[in-house]
Amino acid sequence: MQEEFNEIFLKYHDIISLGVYGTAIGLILIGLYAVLMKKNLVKIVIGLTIIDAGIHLLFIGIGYINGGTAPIFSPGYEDAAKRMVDPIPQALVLTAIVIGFAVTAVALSLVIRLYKHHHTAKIDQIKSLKW
Amino acid sequence: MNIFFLIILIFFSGAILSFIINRIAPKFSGITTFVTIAVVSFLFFTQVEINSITQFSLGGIQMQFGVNNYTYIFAILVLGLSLLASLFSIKYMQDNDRLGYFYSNFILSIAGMVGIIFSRDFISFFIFWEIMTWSSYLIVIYDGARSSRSGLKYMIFSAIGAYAMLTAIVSIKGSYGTFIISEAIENGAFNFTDHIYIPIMLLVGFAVKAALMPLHVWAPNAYSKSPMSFTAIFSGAMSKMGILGMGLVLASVYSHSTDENAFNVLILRQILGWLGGITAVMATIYALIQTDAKKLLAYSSVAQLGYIIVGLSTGTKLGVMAALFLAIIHAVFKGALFMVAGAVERQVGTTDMTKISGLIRKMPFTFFTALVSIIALAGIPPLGGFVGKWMLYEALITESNNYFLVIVIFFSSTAAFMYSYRFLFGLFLGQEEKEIEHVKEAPVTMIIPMVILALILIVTGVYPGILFEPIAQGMQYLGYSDVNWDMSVLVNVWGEESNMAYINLTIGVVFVVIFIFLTLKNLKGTRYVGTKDISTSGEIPTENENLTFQLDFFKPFQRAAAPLYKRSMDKIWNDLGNALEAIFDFTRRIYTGNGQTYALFVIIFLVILLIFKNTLFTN
Amino acid sequence: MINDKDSQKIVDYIQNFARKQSLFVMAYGTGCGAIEIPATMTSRYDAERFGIRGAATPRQADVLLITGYLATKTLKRVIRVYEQMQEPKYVIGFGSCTINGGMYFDSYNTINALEQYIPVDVYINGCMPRPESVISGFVKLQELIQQGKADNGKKYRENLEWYRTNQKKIIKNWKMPDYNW
Amino acid sequence: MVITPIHYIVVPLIAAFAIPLLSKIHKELFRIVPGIVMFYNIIISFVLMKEVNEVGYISEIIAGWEAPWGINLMITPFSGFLASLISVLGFLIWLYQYRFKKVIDVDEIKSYGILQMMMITGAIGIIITGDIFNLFVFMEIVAITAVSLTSFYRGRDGAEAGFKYLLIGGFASALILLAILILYTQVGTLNMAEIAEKMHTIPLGIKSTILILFIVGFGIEAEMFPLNGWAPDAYSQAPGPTSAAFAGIVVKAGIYGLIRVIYTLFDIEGAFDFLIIAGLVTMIIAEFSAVKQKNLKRMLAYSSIGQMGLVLIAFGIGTKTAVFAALFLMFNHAIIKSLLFMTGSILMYNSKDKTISSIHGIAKNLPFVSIMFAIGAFAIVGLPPFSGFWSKLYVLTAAADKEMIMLIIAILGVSIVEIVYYFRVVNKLYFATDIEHLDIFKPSNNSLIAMGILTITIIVIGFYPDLITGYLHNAADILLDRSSYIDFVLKANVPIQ
Amino acid sequence: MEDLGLKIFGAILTTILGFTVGMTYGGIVRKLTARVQNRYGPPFYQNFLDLLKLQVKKTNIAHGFMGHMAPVWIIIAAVTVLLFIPILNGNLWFPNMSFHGDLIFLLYMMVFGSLGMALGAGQSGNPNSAIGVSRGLSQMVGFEIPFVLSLVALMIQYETTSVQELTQIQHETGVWNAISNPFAFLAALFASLGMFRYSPFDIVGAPAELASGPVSEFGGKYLGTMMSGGAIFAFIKLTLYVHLFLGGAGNPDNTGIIATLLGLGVLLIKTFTLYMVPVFYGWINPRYRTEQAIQYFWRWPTALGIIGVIWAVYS
Repeated sequence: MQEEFNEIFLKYHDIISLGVYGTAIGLILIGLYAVLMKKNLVKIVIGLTIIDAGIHLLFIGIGYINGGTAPIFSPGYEDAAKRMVDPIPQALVLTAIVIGFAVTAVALSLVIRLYKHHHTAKIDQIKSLKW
Repeated sequence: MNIFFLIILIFFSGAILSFIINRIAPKFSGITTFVTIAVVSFLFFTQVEINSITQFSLGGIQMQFGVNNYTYIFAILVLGLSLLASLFSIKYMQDNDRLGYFYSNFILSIAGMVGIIFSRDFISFFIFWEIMTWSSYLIVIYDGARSSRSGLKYMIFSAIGAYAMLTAIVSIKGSYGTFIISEAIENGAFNFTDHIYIPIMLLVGFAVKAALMPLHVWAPNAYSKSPMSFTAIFSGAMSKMGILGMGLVLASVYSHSTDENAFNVLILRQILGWLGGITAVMATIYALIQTDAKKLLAYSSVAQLGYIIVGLSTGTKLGVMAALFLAIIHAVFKGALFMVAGAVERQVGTTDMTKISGLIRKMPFTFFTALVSIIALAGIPPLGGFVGKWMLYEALITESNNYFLVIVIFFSSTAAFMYSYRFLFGLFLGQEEKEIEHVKEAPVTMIIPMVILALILIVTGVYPGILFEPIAQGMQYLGYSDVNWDMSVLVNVWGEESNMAYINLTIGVVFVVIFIFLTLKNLKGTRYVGTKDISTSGEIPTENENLTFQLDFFKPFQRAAAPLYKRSMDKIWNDLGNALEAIFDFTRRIYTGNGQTYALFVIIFLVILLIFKNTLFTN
Repeated sequence: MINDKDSQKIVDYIQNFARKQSLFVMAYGTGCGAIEIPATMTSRYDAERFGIRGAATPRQADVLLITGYLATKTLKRVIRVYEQMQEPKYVIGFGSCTINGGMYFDSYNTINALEQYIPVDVYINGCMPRPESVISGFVKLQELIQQGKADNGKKYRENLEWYRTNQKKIIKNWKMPDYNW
Repeated sequence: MVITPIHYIVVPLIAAFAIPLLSKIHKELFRIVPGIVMFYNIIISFVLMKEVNEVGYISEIIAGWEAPWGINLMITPFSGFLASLISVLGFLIWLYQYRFKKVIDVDEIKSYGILQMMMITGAIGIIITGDIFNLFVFMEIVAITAVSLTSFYRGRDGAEAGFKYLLIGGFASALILLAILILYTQVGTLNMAEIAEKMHTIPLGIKSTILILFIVGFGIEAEMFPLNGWAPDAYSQAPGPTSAAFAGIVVKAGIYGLIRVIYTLFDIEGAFDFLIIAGLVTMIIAEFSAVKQKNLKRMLAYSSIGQMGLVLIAFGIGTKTAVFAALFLMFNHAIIKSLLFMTGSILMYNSKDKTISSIHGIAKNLPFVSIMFAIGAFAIVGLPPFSGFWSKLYVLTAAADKEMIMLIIAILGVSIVEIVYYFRVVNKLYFATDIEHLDIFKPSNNSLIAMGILTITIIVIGFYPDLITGYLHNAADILLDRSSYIDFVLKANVPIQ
Repeated sequence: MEDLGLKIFGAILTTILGFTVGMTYGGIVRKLTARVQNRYGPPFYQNFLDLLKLQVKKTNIAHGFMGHMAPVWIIIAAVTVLLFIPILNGNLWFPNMSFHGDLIFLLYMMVFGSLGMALGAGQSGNPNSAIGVSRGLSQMVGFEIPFVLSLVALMIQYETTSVQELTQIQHETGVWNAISNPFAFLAALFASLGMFRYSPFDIVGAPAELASGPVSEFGGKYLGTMMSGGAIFAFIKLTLYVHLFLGGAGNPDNTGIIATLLGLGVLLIKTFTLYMVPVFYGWINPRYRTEQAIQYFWRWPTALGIIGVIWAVYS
């Protein structure tokens, strides 16, 4: 896995900073940890949100060009076509954020309902459906 | 319209019709069935030309319909028996509910059998095979609580067989490029050299229906739990579909036997023969400890099928002929016997031999049928059963040199006397208990088919040549070229001739002379007494005293043959089933119910794939 | 020809000879007399040389041998056995008890005279009769058979009502099946 | 009005917004309008299917941007087939749930029909889109609506199943998003045709990583083992019509994603073998697990997973016959499993403790439902003359052509297991007992009609499979022709013949 | 068939011969038994007297149709089987209906009579009869195994299934099968113990235990008819054994009166000798239980039979 990321890095090494990727991947891993290890439903939902956030950050990072501008042709930015930030990832992220919001909303509503019925928020105690 | 499609159409519309008619007038459901089968029989025997082929395509698969001399034998068997059974069924099923369910499945199962008979490609063969299977399954579970488990067992074993068959069929398509049976044989699908598993898988498939040894455990229950009018067909005709297939496959395997595969063929022959023999023995010894007449007959069916398979396994002229002859005779007498059991069940309410006895005076015609059929079953001259057994022994001794198998078969057939007698004694002889006082003879529509079958047995016994004719022709189709039997003269490999008509004539003359003489003599001064009038050391039996010896009838034999009873196949299969269930129970525990675990699965799966991606995926 | 009187005689003679020479005995060991039967049958006295042989069931038996006193309960069984036998059938009363009750003449539960209940052909008296007497009784029976005088089954059938009345006096709860001869 | 693929998406969306307004006119419109939309979908589907069968591909450009730059909607015979299947099923499911007491009684806010409609729209969207990110969006629509429908009943189990679905579904969306992200960095486009064209430029390592991410992402929706933990819960807890929709529609969309990715986007060797193995494992474990289930719907869910395994196997074999067989299987699975869920749900509503054993002999009270369930069971285990037999036969034939004898034996062995648990249920249905089933929940007539249509389809196709085999053969051929897809979108919009 | 008349005459002659010899042997055995027990014993013709007496019984009872049929059935079976057995090898006066492959036929036909008896016994409703039948059938399964094994051995050895031919071969080679295949002979001999149902294998009739087993309810004419059938069967079994193992009797080349009588003499001597085997065995043995009897046959006799078959294959 490292090699591929290295290649990505090489391609974009001049325009992005390691920090963005580091943060993004860090976020994803933190989110994964929360989802897989934490027992509390709310924490799991938070973990999912963090994963989403990490991926969104990664998206933004990929689209970003060092010193890039918005892809808008306005006076003073005639060279925008050359050094503009790729707009598509941003558009995608926007969509993804909306979706993520919806998912979180539904998830939290379910958490509430689960808590109401089970009187607990521990995921390993909510196992009435199994096998 | 093509005659074959017409027949199928009639069958299916008959099935639907009988279902609908049951909603309107339940009485006519059975008559509809009878008429349907009668019409089809009429069409089949008048309109179908032997060796004509109809080609068509369904679902992109080439299919062929047609009847040849070999399948014609089975057509006679199936249609004849089902006609009689459906006639029998009208009164037998009269008082039951859900008749529409019963009769539509009844017709469908016969449609399946007839379809099998005229299918000349594997796919339509398989389709009809499965139609036959599930419709018969539905009839087995017709009785609800009592038969549910047997039905499931039947279906599972049928599925094992059917899928083994399907494996072979698609392998033939894959390896030899055709679904047409004759082409497959030509292309060498049954050469037994390259794809040995193809004929073996097919044989396994057929063996299930023919209730061969390790796969027979469904049969006793399924036979005894379904309504008797159907069991007559079930055991009489449907099991013969397995024989049909086995005969076809074995004949092709044997005829392609060369030096290369000689050893394989020899092994196959021995294994099949011994399996048949062991089936016969085990089924027989289990038959004779049964107390339910239906179950006894069911085990007996399995045993008889064992003989037939032994005959087929020899692959010799006489052996195959014996098998086919026995197949027909078995269909007739077992059909008759199950009808007898059905008649008794209907008139008395039970077939438990510990509860009833002494029906001979109440149901004389039924007894007559039972007696004739039992004589045929036991293989006692002069009825047809003997001719078949005689050929079988001759084949084993003279042609296939399988001497010890003879002993096994003979043991089984001697022990068959025991359960034959048990059946007759249990139902018809012995004390006339008070419970059966009200019992009357079965209605005439039940008597007619039974008596017809009994008469067929007598006729075929005296003139087995009637059956040799079609069988010889059928065997020519299978590749036994010089089968040309005269009426009733049998020849074995040692060149010895036996004239069955001669034997039977002698027996007949002796019979008539002595019978007339002694009957006249003995009748004089004879007083007929009731069954309570027996010498019981001067004691007078009270009304409630049970003087009939019914329980543990063959206890001494059971003790003597205890090792044979120790480990039954049922138990082995049960153990296997339990082991499988444990596995099933284990697998479902993978789904722990914890959402987090599932999430973990996803991540682990992802990681594993990423680790092994280079071995998994290449450009 | 067979209706011819002379030839009938010959036929009768032969038949009676066979009957006489082949006596299947249903030994009803009612009383103490039963002990004498084995002695009669075995090597020392060897009744088989007269064609006398035990029969297992009344159906096969020719001779009903009542050995000794007959309790009222047993009478029922004896009657049934007797009625189940095939004609011609003979009865031998064995020992004094069958004749007049013997030492049990005043017992409340034995019958005194067997003749009252089933027809008896030959009595062998004594208490107990020795095997010699038994054999001589059988020889007497054989003589009767040869003369054609011993067919008491017919007598029983004809006088059934009389016998029944006597029997019913002893057997209070009469539950015997009716034999429709 | 010319019917174009965009109607699939626009009409339901408009309807979804319009329904609350329309319902001011009459309350019943809440329930009727989705039906009308669904029916309109059928019309679209059949028109398009007929057209696409002749021309090969139909592409619609949205918002005037040409294909590589804008979003295009692609109808191939494969997707056309699936779209019509989903439309028809969607309509039948609507017909089934219209007046379905168990839904109406709960449905205070009357959102059920709309959610159902949106789920179906999302599924169709997945199938007809030509843009990979668009596909992701539709998938999320499906996921959210599906979760809502799963937890439709306010009980604790519904919520639990919904949460599990959401959790795993969240993973799916994250992984697919990640895959799209990496893909985008490599080829710089989101159009599937263009991605496919440029696929050979990506280094193998990255390519397989992307593929794995896609496989896991779509595999979750396609119920691949071990990603299918959510499925049994969701299936068993969702309302009856939704279960049917899951089996018939949602899963199909997941499979479509997987197949489109593997067959069209990627040109990787070994993916096919992977599909066979994954399918086999999925099938075996699911069918094994199904045997000892007590809840009928849960059993059907496992069975559904098993069937999906078989579909994956068929796609994995990868020959023309196999793909054709896979399509046929999907068709059969959609109609048969929907029928089974429809009938099974009714049976389960009648079971007091939600177990199979408590519906002994219910055939007496529910004759039609029982017989339809039996026919469905017969069909799904592949008994002729029902349609299930043919698909199984074609799969086996495809396997036999490659001489994969062990695979054949495995498939058939598992089929025996299938027979065991299905026939156990059929036995129970026709089990004569004295138990009186009081308070029977009987399906309304429209439900019966919906189920009857499916049953008749099963029988008719069983007797005469040629009705659809021609179209499916064509679809299979074109699905396998990867380059024509690329050429059609990118070069001249010339339909290939 | 120009010799049809001769055949019918021969058939009647055969029947009379079989009946007479069977009955006489029975009588002789009774006499001998008596002598062994130090008794005087009945005359050797006692059996005839018994039979005559039974036949002239004035009343007979039957328990129904099967009870009526049973003795008839036995006689029919006996006569039929007798007709298919070569009494004297190739003799005109005893024209057997023997045909090729009749060994199997005989095996089955011999059971025919038993079945008839069993049915008659069954209808009588006497539990003793049923128990007797049960025992008889069980025992039959026991002794048939060694018996059939020995027959199979013979069939393999000479590649024929015809009794006539087996006799002829022995006649030509001059070597009895008892010598050429002693194991098969021994097996058959052991089987014969069960076949003749003398003690210790008299479990069917079992005097003093089951009344008289299957015949409990038969008397008079019926019993008589059964007795004659049994006598013929005894003769049948003996003759069959003699022809199969002991070289048979009669000279096919010489069918004159004297040769015929001589042949008959030989036959009688051989059969009587053979008959003494089960009788002797019975004198010194008490009765077995049924399962003991069955197991008896399944042990050594069966082993001998198997050795006999192997011997036949490899000799």
